Amino acid sequence: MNIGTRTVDTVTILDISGKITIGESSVELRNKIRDLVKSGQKNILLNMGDVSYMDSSGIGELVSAYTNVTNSGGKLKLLHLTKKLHELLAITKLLTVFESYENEQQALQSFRK
Amino acid sequence: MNIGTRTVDTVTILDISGKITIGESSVELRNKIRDLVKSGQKNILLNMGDVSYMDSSGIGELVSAYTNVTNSGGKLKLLHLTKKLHELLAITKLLTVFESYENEQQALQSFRK
Amino acid sequence: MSLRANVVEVSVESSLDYVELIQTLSDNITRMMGFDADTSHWIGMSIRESVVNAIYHGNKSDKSKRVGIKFEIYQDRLVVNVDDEGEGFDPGSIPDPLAGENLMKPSGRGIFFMKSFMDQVEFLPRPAGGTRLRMTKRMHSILEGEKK
Amino acid sequence: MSLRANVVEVSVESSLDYVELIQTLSDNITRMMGFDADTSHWIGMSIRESVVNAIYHGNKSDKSKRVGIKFEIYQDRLVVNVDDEGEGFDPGSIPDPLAGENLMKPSGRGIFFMKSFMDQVEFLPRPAGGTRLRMTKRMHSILEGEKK
Ligand SMILES: Nc1ncnc2c1ncn2[C@@H]1O[C@H](COP(=O)(O)OP(=O)(O)O)[C@@H](O)[C@H]1O
Ligand SMILES: Nc1ncnc2c1ncn2[C@@H]1O[C@H](COP(=O)(O)OP(=O)(O)O)[C@@H](O)[C@H]1O
Repeated sequence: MNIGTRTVDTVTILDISGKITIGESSVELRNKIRDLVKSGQKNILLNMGDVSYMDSSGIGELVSAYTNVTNSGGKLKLLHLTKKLHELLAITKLLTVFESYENEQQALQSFRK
Repeated sequence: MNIGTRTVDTVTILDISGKITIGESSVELRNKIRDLVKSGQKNILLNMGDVSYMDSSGIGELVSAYTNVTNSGGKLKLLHLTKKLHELLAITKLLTVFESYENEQQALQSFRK
Repeated sequence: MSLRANVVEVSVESSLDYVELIQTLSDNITRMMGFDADTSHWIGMSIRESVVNAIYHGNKSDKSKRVGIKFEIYQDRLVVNVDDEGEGFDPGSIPDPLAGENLMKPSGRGIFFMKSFMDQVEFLPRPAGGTRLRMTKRMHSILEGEKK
Repeated sequence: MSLRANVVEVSVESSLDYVELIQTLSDNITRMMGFDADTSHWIGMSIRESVVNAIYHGNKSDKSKRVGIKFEIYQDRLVVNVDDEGEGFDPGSIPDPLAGENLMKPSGRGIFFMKSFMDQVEFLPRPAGGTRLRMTKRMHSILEGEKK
């Protein structure tokens, strides 16, 4: 897995590519989110477009990230769900939990409200 | 395996790509050579640059092709040996049997002599 | 293809090192059998989840214990057995990940995924101890009517 | 890694359909073990040749007969057994493909390739009949001195 970090206005965008699965990649994402929360970042957008594979641990990391950011008063949203991630979130009833966008501009605007 | 056919001057160039291994691909190459020999083609150049995989059957087909073309009074030469094919021909002592070229122009010229 | 199953068996120590290999193997087998790319993906993921469970929950990462994976390849279906040397467990006692109180838990979705993507999932106690997870995926199951 | 080998076993009918799967499996295992890409290629090719021999020469393409492939994965080497249910043969009687009279033969190079690319190749008669081909490839064998 690889995580690129961009900042647009007040939003930190994480461009994630590769696999988010049990083991290293899950831990890496967890640490990244923890660091952002620690440094006071409130608005986090995870770009999932290049995520090639997720397992139940990966889904678990998304849930943890959401909880972590929300509990510290921030917002975590998703961008560019792949068809497979969409399906996993749908069957686990998490699609209603996560705010997600197909368009980066719209996602960024949503944080301004 | 895929075989593209080009003719330059008196030379038929077969651009082979993919695998030449036991089964279909070996048979396909064999039939192609047989048809060219039947139709009176004397000068045949096999472009091996895009051959991704060969096994002992593939090497056997090259030998059969060589014998077939030579016995009918023609010439069969090789172009763009991959590193792996070079190694297989070297250890089987076939490198001295096959005339081979790294450069298409030079290969074509060699048929003119 | 003969009626006797073609069999691919893997026996490895309890380490995540082999999970990728097993999933790639699964992908190769299912594509060779003629499952479409999406179905192959979900089968592979189900197998991945079951192997991870066998390593962590079954064998508790004890490297002296093994995980056995057996692919039985039939003309009309794939049957996969995943065996561990753990203490077994009661599959009936597993919390429902869709229940409100579990929805935001970071774990507990593995077996749910297996059940979602495979046609049949059984947990069988092994005589020697441990669990055998037996999963079946039929081909063209959509054409054959309702999924069980 | 434990001293006990990790084992991947495959048992399939005598059909070329499985040759690609077995070779892909070999590639995945050898890359996971840390062999470089070229070495992995040659190991995979040796295994391919041996499986093709087991199908054609051993089992004579009789689909009721099986080919068994067993990968034993050790820290310092890979051992591969390829079993058929044929009539066995005398490896000493095989013509040398480098001999002048054989150089232009269209076949007879499979075992030669196995011997060229693996560190050890043994043909063992199986008690139940048929042949077990046992091949070993050590890791970093160049560093350990002369190849046997
Ligand atoms: N092979 C196994 N041996 C023992 N317990 C198991 C095994 N597989 C699953 N379990 C139990 O079932 C629970 C649910 O598993 P699962 O749905 O995969 O979610 P998770 O692994 O995220 O907890 C596990 O937490 C564990 O208690
Ligand atoms: N598993 C086997 N059972 C019986 N005979 C075999 C087996 N493997 C190889 N042979 C014999 O050894 C010969 C040489 O095999 P090989 O070097 O692979 O070349 P090829 O398969 O092209 O003939 C075969 O032609 C066959 O007679």
